[in-house]
Amino acid sequence: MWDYTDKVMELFYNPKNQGLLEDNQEPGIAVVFGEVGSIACGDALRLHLKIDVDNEKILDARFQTFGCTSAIASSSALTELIKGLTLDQALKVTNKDIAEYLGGLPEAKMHCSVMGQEALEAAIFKYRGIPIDVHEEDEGALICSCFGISESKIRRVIQ
Amino acid sequence: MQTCIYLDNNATTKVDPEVVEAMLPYLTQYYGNPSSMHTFGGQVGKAVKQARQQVAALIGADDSEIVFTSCGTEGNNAAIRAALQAQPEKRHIVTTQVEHPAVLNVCKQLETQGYTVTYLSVNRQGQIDLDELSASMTGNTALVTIMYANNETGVVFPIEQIGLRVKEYGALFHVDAVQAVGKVPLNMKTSTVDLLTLSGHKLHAPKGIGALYVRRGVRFRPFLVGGHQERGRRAGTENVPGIIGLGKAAELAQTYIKDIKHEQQLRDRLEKTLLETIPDCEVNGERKNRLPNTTNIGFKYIEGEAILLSLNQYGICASSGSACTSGSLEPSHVLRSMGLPYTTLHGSIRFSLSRYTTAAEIDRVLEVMPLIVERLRALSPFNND
Amino acid sequence: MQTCIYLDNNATTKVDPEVVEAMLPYLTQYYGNPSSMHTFGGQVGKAVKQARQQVAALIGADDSEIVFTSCGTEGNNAAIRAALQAQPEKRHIVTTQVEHPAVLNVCKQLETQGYTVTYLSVNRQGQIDLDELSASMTGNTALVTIMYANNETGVVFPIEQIGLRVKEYGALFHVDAVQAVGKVPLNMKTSTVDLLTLSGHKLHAPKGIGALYVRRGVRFRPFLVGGHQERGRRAGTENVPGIIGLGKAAELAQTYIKDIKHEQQLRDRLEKTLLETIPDCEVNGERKNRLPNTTNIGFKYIEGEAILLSLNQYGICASSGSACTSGSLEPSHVLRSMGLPYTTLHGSIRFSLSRYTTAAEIDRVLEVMPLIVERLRALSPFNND
Ligand SMILES: Cc1ncc(COP(=O)(O)O)c(C=O)c1O
Ligand SMILES: Cc1ncc(COP(=O)(O)O)c(C=O)c1O
Ligand code: FES
Ligand code: FES
Repeated sequence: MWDYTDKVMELFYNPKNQGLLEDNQEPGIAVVFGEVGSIACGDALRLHLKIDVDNEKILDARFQTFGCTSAIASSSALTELIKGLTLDQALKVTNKDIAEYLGGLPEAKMHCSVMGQEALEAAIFKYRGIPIDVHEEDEGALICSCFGISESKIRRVIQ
Repeated sequence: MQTCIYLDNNATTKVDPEVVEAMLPYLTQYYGNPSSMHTFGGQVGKAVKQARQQVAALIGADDSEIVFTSCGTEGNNAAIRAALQAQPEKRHIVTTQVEHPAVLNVCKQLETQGYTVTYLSVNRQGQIDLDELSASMTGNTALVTIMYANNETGVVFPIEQIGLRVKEYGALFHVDAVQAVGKVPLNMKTSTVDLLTLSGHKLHAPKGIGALYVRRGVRFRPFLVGGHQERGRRAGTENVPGIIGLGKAAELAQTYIKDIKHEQQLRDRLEKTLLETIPDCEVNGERKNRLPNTTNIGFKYIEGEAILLSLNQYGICASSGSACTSGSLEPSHVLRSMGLPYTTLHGSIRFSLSRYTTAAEIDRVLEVMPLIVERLRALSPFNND
Repeated sequence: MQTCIYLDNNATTKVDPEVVEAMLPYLTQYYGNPSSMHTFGGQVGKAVKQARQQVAALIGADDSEIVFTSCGTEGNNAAIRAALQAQPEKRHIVTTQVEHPAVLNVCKQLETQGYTVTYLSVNRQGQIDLDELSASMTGNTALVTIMYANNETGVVFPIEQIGLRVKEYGALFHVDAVQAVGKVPLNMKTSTVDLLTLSGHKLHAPKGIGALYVRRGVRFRPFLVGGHQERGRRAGTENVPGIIGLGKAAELAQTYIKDIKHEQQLRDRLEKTLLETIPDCEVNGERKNRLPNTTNIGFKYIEGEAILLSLNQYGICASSGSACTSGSLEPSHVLRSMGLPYTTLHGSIRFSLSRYTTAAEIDRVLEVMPLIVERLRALSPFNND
């Protein structure tokens, strides 16, 4: 059995900011979402952001996650961490910050926090219109089967 | 937490209180070594002999055909190695893609040691194709090793039909019956099986004891080498309390098997009602040829670990995949071999009942399971997609 | 017969009542599988972790270096196989002529699989010659496997001196410490030993559980292949009650070792008085470097089995040779390797004491032993030769 912290369990049982954000076409407000994982695989995290266009502040963040306990807790933690940050500040949030917020994750589950970071990057890049270079699923063994995250990818991100 | 609604009996079972009682004297006053020359050890030897008869009786074997082991894994390792040593000139093995790691990983190791292994596929129902079996066999086939019943889905293979085909080619036939013994009546006297593995903790005996059936006449070399215990077929001081416990559990299982309809009715009700009350879920594996205590259900669009931890919050124990692979993050190799879609694969849960399961416990599961699925689906991006 | 004067503790020991007590909850309510994904199993996993720490503490190891096994024999088989797999290019093994069959018979099997084995001789005192060891080693030596203390004579080998020589040649060093653990303080932190075997039932834990110490950094492949239990180093559902029992026994042994002088005094009195009161007998094996609980005495002109059965009549349990060879009629390979004359060889008896041995029990043995020897000698044609 995984050794989850109380914080992980709390956010798993009572996640904050679950769901999606509707785009109500409010002036000066942008709503985007970023996604990691593939529908073909059947696993994903979708991160929704509400952004104040003037100062690039994240006004709200919501998530939809198909994944394990730590994936759900990580997603929820991420939304808590980034609310109120500017996009530039948010881009500095790493999977380590997510794990720290959760009081730690089992080593084998560290990668569950990685996709939080990736979804954030995807959402912000999408908003800014920057193409995301798709990392090849290369050498490494498939570690997170739900999200198709390979070991080498995790190493890249964790380092 | 001290108690729970325990629906994880294919992982391990509660030791029967009568089994504990039978063992206790051998953990306290009768601590002698059964191989010793004195009466104090000798009397222990007699008890071991009786236990051997009890185990033999459960599977219709002769007591000389029973070798005590430390677990199902040891039984599988020993049987496979012995079968190959008995026919050193043959270098081919047939097994299935859905075996337990205690067979699969031995086969994978053997592939690095000059053996060729055929892994028979299974269909969407988890069944093998007997013609694929026959087509895979040659005069070079030393061993066919196929499980009696699958630990994840409960699907039962047609062992005697398989055995007839195996015998046509003169190969040895090993059956991992860890999940079948105690749930399905077996009779080695009228069987084609040469070697059969069982494990105590799956039938209300303690962990740390198992047995291997070795048909009289089958050449056998020990896997654990050393002293001449178990008539030279398994070295190491005998686990006397474990052996006594397994003997008692085997005796109890004989009566118990006759009542297994009750357990099956509970399982059927659980399964039927879950399918009725929860949308987008389905039973994994054939429902006809199946263990009476097992159901494996795929809940689409949600993930198994999240389901398990939610169940755990309600004090309900179940599992996804087998306990010994639960530390790994790979989805079940059994369900993958059956070709399930990824949506179902990740959200599959095994409920395995025992003689201790009550109707009230099943009611409770039926009450909370819809809530859990609903909550997790609400979190999922695929919901309503 | 329910009780006896039990002087056969090198064969197996009484389970400590505190050990039974510690185990009982894990035979009854805490029956979960430690690898399971629910709290019910997880709590068992925590108890297993504590037991691992207790075993590690007894031998000055880190708990990550402890692998639970089913017995000493499995530990020896696993250690030897792992050491060879780690260095597939080296094909030479060094051991001694006086090892337990769980090492000797593995070595004999390896000789049929392309390995060369040097069996170091022992002198009349049962000691090996360090120079013979060094002379036997080459760059091709994969493994030196030597017991800590001999089960028949109690003779202790100079393990650390041996280890220093082993390291000069870059071989791995395995020590069968089944008879030493719990009787002699060990500290793996300052040791040259790479792999060390222990067995629960020799130190007041139950039969069916043992452990293997694997020094951090030593490459290790599992002997039992299957699931990923024991961090992939030993497959098979963990023998939880056994593990908990071994942990408790290890904890108790730590205190107990400090009191072992008491046991040694009883042993010394037994030995001294027997030598004084019975003519034509002698201690087999060096008396200085020896386990505190063991004495092996040769009574000339009479036969061991006859002595044992006579002792048995008085309710006294002792043995000749090891329990796992006692079914065979060969005289002890250990005593033969020491070059004892045939007259002594056949009439040698091992008395092995434990913390439960009392002064009154020793008195009783001292009372009856002269009568037994006298009676049997009166029957012997060699008497007064
Ligand atoms: C020195 C020695 N090694 C190994 C063993 C084997 O241990 P087990 O009987 O637990 O397999 C024994 C005892 O039988 C022994 O005395
Ligand atoms: C089908 C099957 N084979 C083998 C095993 C291994 O048995 P054990 O855990 O007793 O080694 C198990 C259970 O874990 C099993 O379900
Ligand atoms: S996201 Fe949790 S295991 Fe992959
Ligand atoms: S989300 Fe759990 S394995 Fe990927």
